[in-house]
Amino acid sequence: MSGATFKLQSGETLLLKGSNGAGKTTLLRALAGLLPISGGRVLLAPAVKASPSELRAAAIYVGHTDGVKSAMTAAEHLLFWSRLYPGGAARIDAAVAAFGLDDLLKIRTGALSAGQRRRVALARLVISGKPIWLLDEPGASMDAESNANLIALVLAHNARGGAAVIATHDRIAITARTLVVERAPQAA
Amino acid sequence: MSGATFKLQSGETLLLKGSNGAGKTTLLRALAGLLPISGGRVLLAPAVKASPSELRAAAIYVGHTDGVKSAMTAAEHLLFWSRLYPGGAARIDAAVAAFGLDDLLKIRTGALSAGQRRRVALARLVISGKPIWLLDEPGASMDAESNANLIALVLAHNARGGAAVIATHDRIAITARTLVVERAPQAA
Amino acid sequence: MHEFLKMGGYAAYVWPAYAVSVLAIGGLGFAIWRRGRALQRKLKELDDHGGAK
Amino acid sequence: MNPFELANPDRFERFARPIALPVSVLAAALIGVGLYFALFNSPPDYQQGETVRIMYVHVPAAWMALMCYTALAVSSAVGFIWKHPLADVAARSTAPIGAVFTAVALVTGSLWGKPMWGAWWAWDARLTSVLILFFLYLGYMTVWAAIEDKARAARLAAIVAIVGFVNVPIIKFSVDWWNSLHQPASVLRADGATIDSAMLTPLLLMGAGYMTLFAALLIASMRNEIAARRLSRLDAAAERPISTVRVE
Amino acid sequence: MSAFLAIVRRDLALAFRAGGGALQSMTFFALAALIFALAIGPEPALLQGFAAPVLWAVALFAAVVSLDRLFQADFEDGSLDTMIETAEFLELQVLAKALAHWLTAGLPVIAATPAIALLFNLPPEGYAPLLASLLVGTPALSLFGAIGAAVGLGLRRASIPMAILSAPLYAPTLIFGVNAAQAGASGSPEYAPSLLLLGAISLFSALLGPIAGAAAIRLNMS
Amino acid sequence: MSAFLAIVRRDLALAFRAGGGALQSMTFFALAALIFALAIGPEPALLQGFAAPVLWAVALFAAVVSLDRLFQADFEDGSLDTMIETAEFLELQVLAKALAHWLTAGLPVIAATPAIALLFNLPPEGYAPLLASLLVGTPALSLFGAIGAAVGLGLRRASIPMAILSAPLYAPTLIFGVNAAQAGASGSPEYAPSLLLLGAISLFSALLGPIAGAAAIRLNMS
Ligand code: HEM
Ligand SMILES: Nc1ncnc2c1ncn2[C@@H]1O[C@H](COP(=O)(O)OP(=O)(O)OP(=O)(O)O)[C@@H](O)[C@H]1O
Ligand SMILES: Nc1ncnc2c1ncn2[C@@H]1O[C@H](COP(=O)(O)OP(=O)(O)OP(=O)(O)O)[C@@H](O)[C@H]1O
Ligand SMILES: [Mg+2]
Ligand SMILES: [Mg+2]
Repeated sequence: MSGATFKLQSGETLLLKGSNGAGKTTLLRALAGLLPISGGRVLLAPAVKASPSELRAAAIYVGHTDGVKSAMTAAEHLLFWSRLYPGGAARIDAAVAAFGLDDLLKIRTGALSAGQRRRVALARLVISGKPIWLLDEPGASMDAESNANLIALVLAHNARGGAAVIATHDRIAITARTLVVERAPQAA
Repeated sequence: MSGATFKLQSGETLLLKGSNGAGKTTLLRALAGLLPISGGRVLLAPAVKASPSELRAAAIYVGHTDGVKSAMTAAEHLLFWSRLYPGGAARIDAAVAAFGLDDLLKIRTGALSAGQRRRVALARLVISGKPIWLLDEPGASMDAESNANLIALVLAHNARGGAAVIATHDRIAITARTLVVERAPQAA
Repeated sequence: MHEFLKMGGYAAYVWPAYAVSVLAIGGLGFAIWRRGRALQRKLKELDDHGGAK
Repeated sequence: MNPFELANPDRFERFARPIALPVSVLAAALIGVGLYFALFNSPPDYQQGETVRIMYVHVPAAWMALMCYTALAVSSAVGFIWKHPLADVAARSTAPIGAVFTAVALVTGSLWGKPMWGAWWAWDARLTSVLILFFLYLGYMTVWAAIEDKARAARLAAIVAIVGFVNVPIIKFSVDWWNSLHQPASVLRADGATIDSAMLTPLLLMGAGYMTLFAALLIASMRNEIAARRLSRLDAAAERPISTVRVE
Repeated sequence: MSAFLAIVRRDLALAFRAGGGALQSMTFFALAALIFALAIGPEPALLQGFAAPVLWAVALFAAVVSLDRLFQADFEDGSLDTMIETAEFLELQVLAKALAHWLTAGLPVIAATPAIALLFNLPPEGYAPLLASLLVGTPALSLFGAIGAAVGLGLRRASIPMAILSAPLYAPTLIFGVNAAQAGASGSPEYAPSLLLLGAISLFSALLGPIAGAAAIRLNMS
Repeated sequence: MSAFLAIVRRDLALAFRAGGGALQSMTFFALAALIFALAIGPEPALLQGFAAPVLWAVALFAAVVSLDRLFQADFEDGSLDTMIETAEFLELQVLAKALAHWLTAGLPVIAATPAIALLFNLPPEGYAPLLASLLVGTPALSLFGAIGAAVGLGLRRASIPMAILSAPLYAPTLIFGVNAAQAGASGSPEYAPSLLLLGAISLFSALLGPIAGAAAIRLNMS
């Protein structure tokens, strides 16, 4: 992809729009340092070129495939993540509260409903404590309440100086600059 | 779950609303004959009690897990389904047209974007030629255009006398009776 | 000469060994040569049609 | 001259084109003379009889099997560490050649084994590890074939090649470590060759012949590989981005 | 019927995509034989007696190993729903999946057998019986295995592997298979009867497998 | 470090949930050994000699079989992303996964060995060496296997299973393992050195496995 020149200040949220297959997921994964960036560069803070590993350190990506194991309970997931992300243990309760997971903790995520499962996946954001959140369709199959909930969370994150990039199709109640990703005309 | 007494006429669409974990998916799967119905009964046509197998014969369910194999191309999926559903072969072209899959046919679905993959999964509706469509979050991670597209398709299906039950969180442009599923208060 | 071909009764082992060696290695050489020729032809076409350099 | 200067494919082309033909001719000559000695001008072995003539095609092939893999591992390492494009090309071009030599060593070996040991095959450490070596070559080539993105393929394949290298010393010394049916080294050994010079001459001739032949084949297929890459670079479609981003 | 073929064809395709399919289990098989040969050591005399047992054992492993997930993937990604929804006879579909499994796990093993047998220096008269016994016997492995796999779908927490469920069914197949192969090689009169018995087992499995498997799936899906 | 433990613990949990884990490979192992006992036939004299080779072969087998998917599941459901994102040393995480694998595939086999050995009526003096060789040698299998599994992530259409890549590494482990066990049983002086060699191999694998594995994963994820 090309022309991806934009600036993400701390404390702000960017929305990624674009039709299916436009390249939003691809862009997010690149920002997350999970894909190599061929040409073009990503600057962290005042014009420091960021290597994929630096990006990985600063950003957390929650994508379509949510990294939730059907065989494990929500509680087990939170515990696991809290070990992966330094200092995560201290943030478990915050995560549970943020996504109202209290009465889901003991259920195998395989038995959870789509939206409940999604909430478990998103709890990783809080646990990670990373400054940059990269969200791919966070609201998919979550009900209005949980969605509002999530948005509030993102705003709070911004208030704390955290940044976020959200790829989504449904218009959401965040006033933020929007990036439009378009599929370049292909020589079919 | 209880209290699910409702009537679905041919040619009409029902919307299922309800918070996460309310039981929409469960209800749909029951209607699809994929779950046993403990108490309560489903009547097909003038008051005929429908056995799960009869339900399975009349209805098609497309759920959160879409039954799409990353290793196979879209074309291969359509072909496979057309063999499973009697007479499906004749409807392949219609399905491709309905979801604009022409230029995705040759790509491994694993390489497709979330929305594109969803469209492949939904193509099954057209191929099945079943009268009753049971859709669980059909629009998840599809862009506005594809969504409008889908709705048009459902309306056309109704016009042809087909019925549909759609579980969704985002308000969609179908004027239809809405069924609200609520989670019964649990003795936590 | 006939003696030579008999290989002291081991003809059935010696000659196949030589045959295999010649055929396998020779075959490889031939394959490489053919591929080279094909590639050069394609390149030439592209260059003639002013293909990008 | 500094080998790294060859990094530039055009420079390699300039270096390779003139020597390609002479090397091939030299290889042909050496092998021709070697075959003459092997078949007409060397004595039968006092215990192995005429079958010893298999040695002249088996042993050099076996040597090359090991040599090629060593070359493969080394160029892979160079390509992996210094991101040296030509090294990747060399590695990729070496694999098929090595595979063929290995196959020849296997087949001629078992053709020799039937009369000598009374069995086509024995699960002896050396034989088995050569078989594994052959699989390794195949695995290496599969990696190249299975991955579209050639840059990534090169590095993955390099890992395979480098890891697999442990197999080479095992093969070389297997006969000494495990009491094996197989001949211990009688030529390539620290304390000098221990076989009769009448047999050594053709053996060495064939060895040299195979070696130069390898050089010739390698040069040829490296040139092919470079040409192929130029071709794929020439079709412009690959350059266009999939998507564009615009700020609102 | 076309559904039957479609399922077979799809599973074959998937098997080949997911790293190899036939070639996959063939090399796997060769590797296994190699492992045993290496472990047992070079004496050809010893090896000879082992061709039949080892090949049969490996064939069984190849089956057991790949059977665990026979229905799992379809169950998780929801395509099992579609199959149940469209099946007038779920038994047929189970049969189709078992057949596909045999084609990707059983047949390649048989195809590779002569080569491996050569490496074990099996005496010439041993080949026909060995191949015959494998050809007649291995389908039973895939079919019995299907039962275990189907039952296994349900018990997520199950700490007992499905192999155990099918083990009592595998064991006789294996024993008679090896018997037949060895009897044939030694030209003993037992050969014909034990081969017949093996055939009987396979037929039985072709009946029991689909019925029990389908029943188990229906239970687990509801 | 806590990440390391977390990964081990999680993989153990998953292994036990997903139909069996330790028990899985233990029964698999028992089954396999049984098969051989059956196949080889009743002569105790014969059996004795085979305890070590067969047990080692089966141990290797149990490892190979389960290694193929070591990273696959995490790769598909996206949790490998998380692991890469949080890893300061991906090598450590690979080591963790290999360790977990050994705990679920290697250790149970060792635990089951005495019982099986009994079944092969292994002479008393054979037990200690056999167990020692397995204990020292099997970790290498999991670690070498991790390399193949990591490389395999990339190739969707690979027509040769990645076990091949690890084969040259397995072979010496196996050979020296059997050597050690047999030397020990026969009280030959070779015992100590071959056991040491085995240890050296395991150490080497603990170095090579994580490094090569992590490198391969990084490549495949980008
Ligand atoms: C499939 C069977 C065989 C295989 C895979 C095989 C493999 C090899 C290899 C890899 C070498 C090179 C070792 C080195 O460079 O140190 C070699 C050398 C040799 N092989 Fe074989 N071999 C086989 C059968 C035989 C048989 C049956 C004989 C003779 C009875 C034989 C005689 C020799 C001799 C004399 C050498 C030269 C040793 C030296 O001077 O270094 N090989 N073989
Ligand atoms: N290997 C491949 N072969 C062909 N096309 C590919 C391949 N990999 C990615 N693509 C294409 O690149 C695009 C990447 O889409 P991406 O997932 O970034 O879209 P998206 O904006 O996230 O869409 P969605 O909103 O549906 O998630 C898709 O159109 C996909 O088809
Ligand atoms: N085995 C189980 N143990 C505990 N709870 C279960 C089990 N199986 C299902 N449930 C609960 O039953 C409910 C079923 O939810 P269902 O999937 O029908 O919700 P939904 O309305 O589809 O929600 P969503 O909109 O998120 O898809 C969930 O709350 C789930 O937690
Ligand atoms: Mg996307
Ligand atoms: Mg739902």
